[in-house]
Amino acid sequence: MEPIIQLTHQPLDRAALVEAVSHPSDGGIVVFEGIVRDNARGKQVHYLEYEVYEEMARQQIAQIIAEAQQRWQIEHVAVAHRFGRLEIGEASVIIVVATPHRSEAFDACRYIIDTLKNTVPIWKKEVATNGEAWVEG
Amino acid sequence: MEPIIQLTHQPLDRAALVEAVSHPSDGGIVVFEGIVRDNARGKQVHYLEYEVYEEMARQQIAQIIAEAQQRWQIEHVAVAHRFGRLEIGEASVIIVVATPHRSEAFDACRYIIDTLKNTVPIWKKEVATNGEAWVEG
Amino acid sequence: MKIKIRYFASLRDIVEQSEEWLTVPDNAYIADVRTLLLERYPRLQPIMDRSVNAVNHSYVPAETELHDGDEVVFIPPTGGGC
Amino acid sequence: MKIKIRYFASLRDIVEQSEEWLTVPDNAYIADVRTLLLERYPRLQPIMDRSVNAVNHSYVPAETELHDGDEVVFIPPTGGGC
Repeated sequence: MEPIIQLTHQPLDRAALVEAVSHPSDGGIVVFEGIVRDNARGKQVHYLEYEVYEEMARQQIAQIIAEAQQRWQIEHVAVAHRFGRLEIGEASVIIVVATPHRSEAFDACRYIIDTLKNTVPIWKKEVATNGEAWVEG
Repeated sequence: MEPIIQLTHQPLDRAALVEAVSHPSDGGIVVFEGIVRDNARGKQVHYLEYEVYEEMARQQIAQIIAEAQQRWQIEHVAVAHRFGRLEIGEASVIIVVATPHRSEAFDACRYIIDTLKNTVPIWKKEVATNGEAWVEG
Repeated sequence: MKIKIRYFASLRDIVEQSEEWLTVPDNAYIADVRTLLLERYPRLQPIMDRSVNAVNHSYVPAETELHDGDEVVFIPPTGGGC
Repeated sequence: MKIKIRYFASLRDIVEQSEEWLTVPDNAYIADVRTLLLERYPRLQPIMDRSVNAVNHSYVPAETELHDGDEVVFIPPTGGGC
């Protein structure tokens, strides 16, 4: 199965992503969901603004997934990242990995989110009560 | 928040469980979902029958969650397990952990499913094309 | 005194019932109940060897002393999760 | 030759545009473009020091030679995910 990569302004649809990667041979699904928190670094967050370098982000995510697939012999993966303005409680990223056995699903899902944060050109501007700033890392 | 523990004949509702544990201070949610596979140990599985010793299972799950909460300083957890007859592709278990930071959510979620499999009195009968058997482990 | 035994999974299949009350000597131990059940249901032997003991919803060692009305379950290897 | 520069996040805020075409000598290196941009926008200095180079959607070292029509982006520290 081709991995699913979604970069979108729209709210992320967890159910649709899980549905899309599910396969009768898979016994375990791990979903990671990143959510906009109401606070960060001691500040009260008002909302977030995500910006993406879309063509490159798509390519980097494809590469991360390919690495994970090779390393854990997994097949069914979806990565969705939202951009634009996100309110508290909304999902910025959803990663779904379905595998025959759960251990690989946990490892691959964690690898994908950790690597995505480091290497995919997506930026986050935190708009807090006392001003706004691009968040590094 | 009191952890959510669900033992039910009904199909598990992933969205409701995620909703129930989500909290504005949490930045990461990890969901693990165990799914009935179409094959196991080289056999073609027809369906599964889960049996539960309900009072004790509830108590054991509460204890596992309490351990995870203490170990990773997490608050928001839901564990749901279905019993009775389950068809291929249906979810037998859903574990949701929401935490301020994702690393704890991954660790706690994995700890809960691993420990649950070992210590919670739930049994699985595999009904395959060539007969049925209680599965150990 | 009387204790309640409940049977699950393969044990239930063998004894063909979900529960029964057993009369045992006062201050009997879990180990005594094991012996008693194996006399009554010799076919339980292989699975009992791989089962652990629970009294009133907690895992306990075989040297646990029982009390009137206790609920005793021999827990075969579990298969919950997925 | 001409190359296209695109600006994202804090770099875009500073230069106040999303992209521009730059004329650079044939066979210029990424490092040369950095120098050129810092002359034009001195306020980029702190963030450029923490930015890495991308050409045509791939990360590349500063010694990378450029070609006509290349898309060059200096990538400030990312914050995707959550």
